[in-house]
Amino acid sequence: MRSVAETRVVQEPFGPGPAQEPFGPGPAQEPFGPEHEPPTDWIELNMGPQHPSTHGVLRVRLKLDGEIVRDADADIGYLHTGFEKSFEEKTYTQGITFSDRMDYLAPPINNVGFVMSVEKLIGVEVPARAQAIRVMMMELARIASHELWLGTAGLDLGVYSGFFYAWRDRELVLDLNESYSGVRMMTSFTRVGGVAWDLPEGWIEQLQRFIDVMPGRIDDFEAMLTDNPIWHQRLQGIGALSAQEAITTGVTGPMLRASGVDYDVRKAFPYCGYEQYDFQVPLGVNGDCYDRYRVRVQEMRESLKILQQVVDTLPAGPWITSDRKVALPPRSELSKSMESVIHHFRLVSEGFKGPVGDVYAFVESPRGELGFYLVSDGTNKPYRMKVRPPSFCNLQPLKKLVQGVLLADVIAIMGSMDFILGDVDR
Amino acid sequence: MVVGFAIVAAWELVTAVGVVAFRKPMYNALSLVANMLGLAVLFLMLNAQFLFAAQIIVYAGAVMVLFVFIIALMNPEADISFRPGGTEWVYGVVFGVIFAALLAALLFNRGLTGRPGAFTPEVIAAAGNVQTIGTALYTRFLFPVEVTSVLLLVAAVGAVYLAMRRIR
Amino acid sequence: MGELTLRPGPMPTGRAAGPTPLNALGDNVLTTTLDKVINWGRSSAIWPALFGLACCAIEMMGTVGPRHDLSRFGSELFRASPRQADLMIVSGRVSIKMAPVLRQIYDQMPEPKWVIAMGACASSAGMFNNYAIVQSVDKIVPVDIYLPGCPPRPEALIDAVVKLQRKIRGEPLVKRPA
Amino acid sequence: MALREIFLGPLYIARALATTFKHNTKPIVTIEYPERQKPVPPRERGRHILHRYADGLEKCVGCELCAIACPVGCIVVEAAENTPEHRVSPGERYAKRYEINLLRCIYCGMCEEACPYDAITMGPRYDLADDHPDKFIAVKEDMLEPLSASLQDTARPSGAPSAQAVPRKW
Amino acid sequence: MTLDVVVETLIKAVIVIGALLTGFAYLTLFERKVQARMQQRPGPNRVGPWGLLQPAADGLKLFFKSSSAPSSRDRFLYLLAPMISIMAALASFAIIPISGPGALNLFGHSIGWYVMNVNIGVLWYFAVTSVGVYGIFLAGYASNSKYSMLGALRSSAQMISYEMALGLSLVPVFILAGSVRMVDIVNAQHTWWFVLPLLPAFFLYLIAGIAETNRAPFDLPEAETELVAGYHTEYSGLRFALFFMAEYINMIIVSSVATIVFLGGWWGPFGILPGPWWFLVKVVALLYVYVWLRATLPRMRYDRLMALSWKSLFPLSLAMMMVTAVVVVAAQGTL
Amino acid sequence: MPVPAYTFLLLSGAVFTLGAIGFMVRRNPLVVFMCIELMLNAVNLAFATMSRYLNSLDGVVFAFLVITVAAAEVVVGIAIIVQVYRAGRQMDVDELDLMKE
Amino acid sequence: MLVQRLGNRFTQALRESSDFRGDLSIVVDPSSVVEVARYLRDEEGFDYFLYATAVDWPARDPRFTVVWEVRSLANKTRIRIKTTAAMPEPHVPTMTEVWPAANWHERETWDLLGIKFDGHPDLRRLLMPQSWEGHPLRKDYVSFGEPVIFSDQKLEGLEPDAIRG
Repeated sequence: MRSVAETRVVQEPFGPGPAQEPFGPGPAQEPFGPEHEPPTDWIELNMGPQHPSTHGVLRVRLKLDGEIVRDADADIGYLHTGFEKSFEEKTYTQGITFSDRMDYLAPPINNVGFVMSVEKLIGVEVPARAQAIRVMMMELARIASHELWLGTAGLDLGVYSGFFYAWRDRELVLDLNESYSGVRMMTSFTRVGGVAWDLPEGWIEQLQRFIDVMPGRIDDFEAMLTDNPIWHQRLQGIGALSAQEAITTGVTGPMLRASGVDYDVRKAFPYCGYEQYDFQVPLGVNGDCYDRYRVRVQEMRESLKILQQVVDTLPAGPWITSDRKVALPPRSELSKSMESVIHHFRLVSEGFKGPVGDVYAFVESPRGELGFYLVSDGTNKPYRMKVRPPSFCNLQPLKKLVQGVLLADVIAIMGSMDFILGDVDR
Repeated sequence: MVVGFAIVAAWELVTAVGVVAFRKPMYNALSLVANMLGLAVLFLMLNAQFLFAAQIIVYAGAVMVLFVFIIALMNPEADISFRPGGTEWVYGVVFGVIFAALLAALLFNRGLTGRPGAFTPEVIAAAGNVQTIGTALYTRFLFPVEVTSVLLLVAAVGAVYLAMRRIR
Repeated sequence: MGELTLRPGPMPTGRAAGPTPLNALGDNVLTTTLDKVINWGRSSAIWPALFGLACCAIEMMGTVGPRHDLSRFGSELFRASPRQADLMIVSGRVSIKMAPVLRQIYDQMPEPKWVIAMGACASSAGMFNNYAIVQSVDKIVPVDIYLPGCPPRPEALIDAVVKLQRKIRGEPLVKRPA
Repeated sequence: MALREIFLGPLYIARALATTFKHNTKPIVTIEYPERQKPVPPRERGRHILHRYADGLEKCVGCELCAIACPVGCIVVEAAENTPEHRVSPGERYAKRYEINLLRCIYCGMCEEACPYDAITMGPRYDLADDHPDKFIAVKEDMLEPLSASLQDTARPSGAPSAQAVPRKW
Repeated sequence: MTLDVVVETLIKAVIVIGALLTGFAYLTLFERKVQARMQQRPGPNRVGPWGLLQPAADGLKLFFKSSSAPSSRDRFLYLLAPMISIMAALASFAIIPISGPGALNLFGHSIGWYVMNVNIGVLWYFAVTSVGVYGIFLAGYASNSKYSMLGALRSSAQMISYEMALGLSLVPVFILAGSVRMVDIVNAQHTWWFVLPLLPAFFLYLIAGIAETNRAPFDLPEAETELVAGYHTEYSGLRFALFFMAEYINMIIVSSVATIVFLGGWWGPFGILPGPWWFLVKVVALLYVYVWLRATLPRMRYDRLMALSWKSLFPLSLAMMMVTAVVVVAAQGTL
Repeated sequence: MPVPAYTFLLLSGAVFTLGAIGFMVRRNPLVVFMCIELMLNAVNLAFATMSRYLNSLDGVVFAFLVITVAAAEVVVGIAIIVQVYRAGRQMDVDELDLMKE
Repeated sequence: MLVQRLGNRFTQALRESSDFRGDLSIVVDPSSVVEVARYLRDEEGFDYFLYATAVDWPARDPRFTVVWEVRSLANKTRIRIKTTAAMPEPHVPTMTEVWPAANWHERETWDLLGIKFDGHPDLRRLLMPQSWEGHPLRKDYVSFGEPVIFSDQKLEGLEPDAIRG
């Protein structure tokens, strides 16, 4: 079986050759960047693709002057998965499963973003209960994602226990995911026009317990870190972006808000009924790593507030649209109505078609604005699906942020960016 | 005792040759470290325990680490101009032999003379080696100690100034 | 300098522990007992390489987390340096760009070493049947344990580790119900 | 700032230490997996189960909708006609060959949703690790409910699962 | 030096080395267990009862692990470095008296509770640790890898800097005890432990000692997230185990010295326990602090670490020294 | 059986001679420096020997002062070498003639 | 209206505009796309860059549609700027001088679709290895890995006993 890949891979040499660096693909032949002709006593340090602090397989090549970083070049693509090509080969419904795996820290939000683009293209109304379920899943995902960020960014800076506490709390979210959708992470819970299932019995009570227990857990974190002088030393004033720079470099999400730009998709362009809920958008002042930490912690508390409001106002009713052109008929109808059976067969085997056109739909992921640019040529598959990944945009200013800082600060800065390589590389 | 001395003396000579003859500066430096450790053992044999500690802490632990640091950082190539068969060797060895001969002649002709002092090993052991030397340093040798400390201060300031980077 | 060649099928996996000098002595009682002891030691102290790729890496972290606690098996010491690791958990999809790096890391690990292909992507490319992904990691490194799931639950990873321990000790992997 | 850190810093560090120390008194949250197991929710998406009717006939009619719906393409179904002598399912046809490559499968549940007869559902089992890729090609007999257990209808209607748990089979 | 003294010292050395190696092994387990408990999980518990055989399994595995090393290494130094590390670590324990005050009478010999009672006392400890720097530095240098080299540079600079503070923080104790011999210092604490009058010095010593052993929050040389594994990145198998061993033994030694110098060594209140047990209890308590700090605190940044040493600890210990001297002289009434 | 003072002094002389040879032969400034240290060490040995055999403390104290002075000297010397190396990447004492101009 | 203002100002360059599902998009002539972009940034306040990409229409000529989308944070509006690029060497001007954030997005577009951005400061491959041939997101690029293995093509014909357990 010859694959396309097989013919292409052979160029890059590897192996236990005379290369001095243990973790890079051999000697660096590639040009470093456009402009630099560095002084000779700078050393080039190759961080990654396998390096504990790159949160995956990012490779950063650093020019070091002693311990001071003079230049950096992020080499991404070590997790390039070809999502955009894969989307083109699958129907809209099948595509939902792909959207999970992009930003694997917040799959529900990806699911929602993906189906929102399809819904916008074909113009489907989503029932209120489905919207509320989506909001709950998304906010849970946001909390889980920020928890994991807190754990790993802390671990990068040496907070060992924080990682474990974060995982203890994240498991609660995963339990909720699991009892709702049957899996811990890759929920694939949305369908075009709603969600796949209604909430199971007892789920709301489970969620309520989570909402009750969580503030104390966040307090524990804050007791450990927020005022800790070592934590201050590591984060304050490191990797600062001013508001103007943040906009120019195109960063998004907590990074943008830490710089003081009041932009949150949930507030600016409410979707899924976010306008009904009362919550604040936490803002930073200095745009440094510490502000990013504060913003994320505060966002977790705000998410809990939203969750409480959704629980209190959860509407009854259907959880998926009754439009038989896009949504599967209920199982109970299959045995009764021939029409339903035909719809079922058509939808499963062919899917539905969208009109010709292109739309851009976007949601607020834990990392910022996650957008899906969908081009349709009228068939049952996306003609082109471009994802605007927030991590990609947040990673872009890395070069600018790390110039002139110490090697140890690179870790703090990369940690504070909260990029997910699956999201960056797609 | 004699056996111990013979071993250490041989060690001293071998490592001293190593300091002179290795081509990689790192090995020179490490030979010197080994030499100093051996010397410290000799000090121990001479009942100078404080000197033993000082030798290791200051020389092996600080000064030579500095050397090793610099060598590792600058990573100078092995001495290219230094060849085992060069003419320097002839001059060097000839001078060295003459010098050694002179020293030996001096030593054997004059003999060791001197008036024994009061600090026999028993006296030192009674008061404690460190205590005895401390007392001596801060009473009889106070002036040299002060001068040395000023020297150290000047050296520290000078070294910092010399090695300081121009802030870009 | 080796070259990366993608093999059509899985790499042959020999005896898990690899050749030990003791094997050369033949199977008398003493060496087999010693072998058992060594294999016990090896199976009880599997240190994985700190090496996460994609989604499965998150569940791998979850396995270390307090709910599942991989440390019970003595395997929580994730070593950042491959030279100190025994087990490579290929947790996620391996892109073609990553493949040489992965192989290099594998080569840097000292024998005996084991590989768990965690998740559908690592074991068979899963849903990513496309240009960018190495279609199953067993084309670049020999895999000892395949673990399906997308991503597998932490319990499943623990199960894989337990099965790897059995494999190292030379026991059958699947204990059939009586 | 600096003064605050000098005077209050040790206090805050002490508070951090107290926080970790406090956790010594909290219960251990670990579920020791091979012996104990977290109860699997009814919707658990583990290894697939092919169901039978209460009379022992298979539910699958070999319509291949699951194979079409699968985003990975890891299901292959070959249908054959039922005959009066060899009746496997109540419908016209039955699945002569039903295979799932469990290694490729991403356990997304699309097959379960596509099946009009609830013939295939995702089961509770996830301890599937093994040492050769060929061992993961689950054929029909691997996934089919055993006849003895088929007297009660264990299918959960996908889409609206009941709270009743799927009986554990291992 | 008679023959029986030599034999006695050798036997004691063997015992101490054996105890240290066992201590190292169980210290790793202790660390994993204690840390796990703080994180609400059980920690190693499968290998043997309560995981007690875990260190044995680790050791066995590392012992029979083949080694993998970079091809561009400096072969001789690469081999030498871990040996220097472990020898320095083991040698420093020689001066630690674990009990007293009287000697142990066995087979008609009176045997001291120490390998040797040198009259330079604590200076021996400093001398030996300063040699230990070479192990770490050469490991980084010989590996010929940038991560190792950076780790080694950091580590040796850190150790040298903190040695100053470490040494100076002990000077007040020497002033109070009037001796540098370990046994004398402990005996001087018969009524009051020095930790009471010299609390600041104790904290200075503890901070400097943690930094000296490269442990969290000062574990920059092997800061996993920055430098992969620091100076021992390129070491594997048994040689890596030697570094590991040296680090943990150094922890034990720092704790032992603190016990002796500040916590009254084998003296315990009410005399409920025999001397060695008191010693052990105090050392384990200090080791618990080590683990506790590691579980809690973020890692410091390298330049802050050096600044802490030179700008805070060093002047503070000097000041502490002077204050103690003045107070002692004033109390003696000779001022 | 005590070792006679002569042997110590002979050893000291031999080490000193080796240091002197190295000083003359080697060109790398760092190695030259090390040879100087070697000579200083030899002198220290002589000091300590005489101190021991004359039951006096003067030798030990002087050896101690020599160690201190040597430390100071090395610090300054290495700083100079580093500066020179940075300026011209020159590692040969024969070629170092900065002061001439 | 924005489109009118644009139309008045760039009479030649603006080819068409559409408002599909509330998404405003304009198609601009490649030669003046930077000019339009600069106008949008400076006069209309479109300060926040969203993404750049391209769409491959093999049947059309010119074959590629290159898309940039920007947002005005203050006005809460978005605009999609489209232009075209033709084979055999599709190229369009770069937007990096107008919106620096376009840098990586354009590199990615070059990498995956092979659109050259004239004047881009650092146009290297971003995601694929530097030595990769071809541009995977083009429609004529065959993206196929391996077929799923079933029991008729087992690798070594072992009995699947694991799953029966």
